[in-house]
Amino acid sequence: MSLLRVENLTKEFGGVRAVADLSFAIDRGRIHSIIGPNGAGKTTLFNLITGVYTPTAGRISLDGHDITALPTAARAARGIQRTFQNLQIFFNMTAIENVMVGRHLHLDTRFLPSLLSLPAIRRANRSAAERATELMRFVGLDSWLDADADAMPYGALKRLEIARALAAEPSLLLLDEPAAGLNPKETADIDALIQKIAASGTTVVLVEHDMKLVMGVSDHILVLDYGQRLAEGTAEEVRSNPEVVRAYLGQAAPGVG
Amino acid sequence: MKRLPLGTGGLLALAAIVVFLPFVLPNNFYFDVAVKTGLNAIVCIGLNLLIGYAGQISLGHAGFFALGAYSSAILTARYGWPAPLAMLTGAVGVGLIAFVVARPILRLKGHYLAMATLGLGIIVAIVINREIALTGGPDGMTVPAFSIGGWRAVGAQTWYWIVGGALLLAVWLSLNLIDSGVGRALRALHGSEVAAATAGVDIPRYKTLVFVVSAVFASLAGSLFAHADRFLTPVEAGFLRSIEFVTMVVLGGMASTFGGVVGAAILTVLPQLLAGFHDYKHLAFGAIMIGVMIFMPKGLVPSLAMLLRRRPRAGAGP
Amino acid sequence: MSEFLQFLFSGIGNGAIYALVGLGFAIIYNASHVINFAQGEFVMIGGMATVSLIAGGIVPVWLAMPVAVAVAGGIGMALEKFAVEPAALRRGGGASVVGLIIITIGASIFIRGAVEVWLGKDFHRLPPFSGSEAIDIAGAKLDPQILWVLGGLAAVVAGLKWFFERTRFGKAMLAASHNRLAAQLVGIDIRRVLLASFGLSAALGALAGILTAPITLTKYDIGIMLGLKGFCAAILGGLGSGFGAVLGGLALGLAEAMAAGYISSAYKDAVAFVIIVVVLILMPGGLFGAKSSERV
Amino acid sequence: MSNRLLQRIGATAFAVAATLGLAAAAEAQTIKIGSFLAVTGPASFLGDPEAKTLRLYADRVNAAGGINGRKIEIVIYDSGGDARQAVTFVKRLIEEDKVDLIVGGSTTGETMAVVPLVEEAQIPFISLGGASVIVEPVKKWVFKMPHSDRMAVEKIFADMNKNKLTNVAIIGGSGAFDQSCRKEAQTLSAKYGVKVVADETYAPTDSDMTPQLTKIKNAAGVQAILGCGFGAPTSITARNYRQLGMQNIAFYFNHGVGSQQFIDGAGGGAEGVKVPVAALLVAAQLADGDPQKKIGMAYTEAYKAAHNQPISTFGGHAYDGFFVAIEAIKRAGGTDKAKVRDEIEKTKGHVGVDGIYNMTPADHMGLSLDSFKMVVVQNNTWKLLY
Repeated sequence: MSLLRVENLTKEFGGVRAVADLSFAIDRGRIHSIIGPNGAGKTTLFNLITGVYTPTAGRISLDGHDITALPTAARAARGIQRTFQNLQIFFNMTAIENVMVGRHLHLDTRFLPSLLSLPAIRRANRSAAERATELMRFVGLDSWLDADADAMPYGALKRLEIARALAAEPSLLLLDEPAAGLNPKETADIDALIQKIAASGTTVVLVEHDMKLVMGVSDHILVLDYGQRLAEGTAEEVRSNPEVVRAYLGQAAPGVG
Repeated sequence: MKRLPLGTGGLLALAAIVVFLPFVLPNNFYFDVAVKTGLNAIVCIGLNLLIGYAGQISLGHAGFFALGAYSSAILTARYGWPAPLAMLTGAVGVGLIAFVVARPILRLKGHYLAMATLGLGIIVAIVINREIALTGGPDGMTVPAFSIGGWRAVGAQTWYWIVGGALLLAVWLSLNLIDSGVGRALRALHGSEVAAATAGVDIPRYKTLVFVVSAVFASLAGSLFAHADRFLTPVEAGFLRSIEFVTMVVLGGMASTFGGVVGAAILTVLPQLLAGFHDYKHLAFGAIMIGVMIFMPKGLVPSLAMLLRRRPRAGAGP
Repeated sequence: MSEFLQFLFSGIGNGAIYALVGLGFAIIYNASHVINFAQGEFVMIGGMATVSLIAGGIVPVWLAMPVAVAVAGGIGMALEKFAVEPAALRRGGGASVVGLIIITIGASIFIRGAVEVWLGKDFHRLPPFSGSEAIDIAGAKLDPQILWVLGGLAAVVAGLKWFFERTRFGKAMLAASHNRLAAQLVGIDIRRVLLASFGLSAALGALAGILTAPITLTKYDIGIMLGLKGFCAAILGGLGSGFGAVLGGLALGLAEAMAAGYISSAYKDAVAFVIIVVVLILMPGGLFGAKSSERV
Repeated sequence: MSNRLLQRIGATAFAVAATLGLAAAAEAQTIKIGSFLAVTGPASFLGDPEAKTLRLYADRVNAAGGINGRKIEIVIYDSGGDARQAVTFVKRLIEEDKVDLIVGGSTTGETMAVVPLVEEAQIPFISLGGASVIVEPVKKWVFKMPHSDRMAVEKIFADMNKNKLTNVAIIGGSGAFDQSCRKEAQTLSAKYGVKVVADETYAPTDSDMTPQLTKIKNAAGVQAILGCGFGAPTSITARNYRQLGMQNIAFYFNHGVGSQQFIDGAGGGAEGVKVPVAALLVAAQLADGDPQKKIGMAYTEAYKAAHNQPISTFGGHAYDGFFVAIEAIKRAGGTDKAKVRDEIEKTKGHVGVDGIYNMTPADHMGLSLDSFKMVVVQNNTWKLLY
């Protein structure tokens, strides 16, 4: 059974269909990519899957359960995590606290014990901090453990978002342009990180403009254009699809971010 | 975590101030000012959770403060309830009201949220002004002494210790909450609602929670205020009182528990200092509000703390 | 019938005042995304300055009104220059809503305090422009000054329409309100736009204060409630919509008058706030506000 | 947050306390009169002239050498008309400034709020508030100067009886002063055979009373209107009354409108309005033999000269309060609080601008109904009727 199934999904903004009658499925345990020209509806799709937007029509199911009507937080509880194209960092907190928020679903958040700082809460706090530290090391942020988030450079913040998402131990991780704005060295690091994450058993879905990265890591690619499915398959199949080539010729050639 | 020992240190320092301040207060008038400072500080600690930490706005918290105060006053004076029960009933009632209005209101953002809370506060003030049979109207009403069993809490010095204890308790609770998963969730929804929701934070639940908590803090402080001063007027519910609370929070420092305390102390003592200036006091008060916001937008405590820490910081945000 | 008409006149008269104050909120909000809580004080300055100029014999009577409007405009610009701008522009677009609210409320307390000290605490009245003999319409009495207020409101609305649609600077202000960054890129000086918006809405407020002083009288502390009601009008109309603010103001005035007439005059003041809270809960964007969706 | 920071805050608190403490260590030789008045806020029309009057006459007495060789020091705090602020300032007057007696409390609300404090501290207190509740029942340390609002309503109802007007409508604000007048009117109506047939309220910030007046106009059989209030709303009410063409209904106001401002603000609307006021307002029109004429005119001139403002009856309350206190201190031969209190209570035949005071242990106000004068607005000025 597929992990994520999207059926006849449609989203309209004032008459404009950003996603139009789209259906596809994401299998467990692989790296998937969603590509397409600007305005193809990729980020809108992520917003629909995570519940930031409510679809105009259609159905989204995770593990066979219909999640179309669930709010974002409830979807997170079912194992969906994401990062953002425009960074959504908690700039009012330290780096490690950002990651600790990612642990939210695994914490004891009962109000009264928290207010009284009961031993159980303090224990949970400590273990959350430990886990957050591990994750920051995992994504390569060892040197930023004590930093305030607003003092960190862009590249580090992109990793911080990934660490925060991983802290929730997701079954499905959506990465929205993880390599955008990064230099080749940083992009290569992200490439390795994505593979490491996938290897640990998390299903990764990538929206990305960097075709070298996409073609290199993806087991499966979905191509969108005007909110509709243009093509689907392995890197090789997509690259040789004449429709995809035509769609991309309209703007820059594939491979340019 | 680094914050915990710092918070504990601050709490101990505050406790020391509470214990040693009486040795330098020359007479009961100063004790009275200290009591008011403490009660305002408790409101500010709660309000700071809402404004400073969770990033919401309330221009109507004087309404909750006054509801707590008048609940205590009316239930004890008109119905003869025991003071602790009246205080508790007030807090529960205010909590319920806050709970009911929180969800629809906290969907609003920015100026719309400001207007809605402002409107609520003013409605409370108008009702208190008009329901003269119950509240005494604009003339105010006298409040019986706070008593448990045979013991009556009267006199500025007695109240100094009661309020001092309550303040330390409030600071301790606030520090606990902030340093828990709940507190981080609140700060997260300030930083980015969508990211917080993605991390699994139930946004409406947490907004409601913090609104209710801050309202109950205000209500309890209001109840104590009513009994400490033994006299209550609708001015306590007014728009300017709400603004005063918010200004205390911002002046002392947003997202800083001790900031709320410092802001409350300054803005409670300041009018007493300005009392001698008569006609010019409004002029001076307005100028101070503007000046602080321009030159110390982050508030006193965070600005000073930053100077002391000298931690390198990049520009705020992208 | 005559009773209803009487309430209607009362409501329109008050509503026109709220509309003028609300319009001031809308202009400033559009240009700067600042809610100027000192807006009500400009209404007060308009009335008090005119009264003082006439009483002091400083300028001839016919000149007192334009001078008072200019004085208010100048104070508005000073407020922007010395209080709002240092806070609003320093942190780019990240100026905190609460901080700006406190600054403009501080300014309103300051202005009120200054007038209290220099012009006194008494209330004053300007002579009506065309006598105070009421006009009889179907048994209801209409204060002729209300016609002046309505005429003023119409003139202001027409003038603003012309200014924002026809003049270069007006168009620049409008552009800046839609997209500040883009406006800056095409060479519009944001500081000048902000300055002008405060000056303009302060002058509008003062005009409202002068037109209404014969009806409502004027005093150093009338600005507080007027400011709050004007804010209600602006929010009711959907922040930033001038047209909405005018409709919102008239709607509030009418609702108040009808409530005072038919329900309870004791709770008249609460009407505006009950309406605003209910509207915000049911229609979070105000009655005429565009729905904005969040972009991630 | 750090300990150092908190220490600094503590140090600042010490410094503030020390500064305030120094101010308190004033000369013990002066006679200290404390006062809390509504100098600003909605009741500033009361507190402002009261404060000016207290200062004016303290300076005059000091210039003339003081009382028994001791200078007078006046300490005035602005309560803004808020009773709770008044409580704070009275604590400050008693605890910090250690005043010898208190003359103040512009409003009834402020006064009633501080009565328990004053009684507990056993300090003489002469209130400038209006309501009869201040001295009924008698409180040992509390006195009051102005006529009671009950007396104003009685005077008005008596006048209505004389003119055979029985059906009265009340219009007044939501403030304390207005509400007290309204309550007295309801209570006294039976005694004078008057029927209250309508009762309308406006907010202190209202700027148009036509809805309320329209309802009164359309209520059946209204013969007279009783206005309860003060300040701008009263002028607006009078103006709207005229615009609605209601002159066939008699219009009375209580004593809250005792100033020229009311007439000017109404823009002709006040013509024919009757008001019971203190003799002070019409001092010049009093008969030459009237003992109040000389003192009233002297005060009027002195106040005008000092502030270039017309007098109001409210400043007159402070004038009377000040001199009742001074005379009592003179008679007591010092500022012993108990002696001063006793002497205030023994005030007999004291001619003030509000009337002639005759206090007794049972009457801590000492004015009679005839010290109120009924006046009518004629040609934009007050005209004495009787």
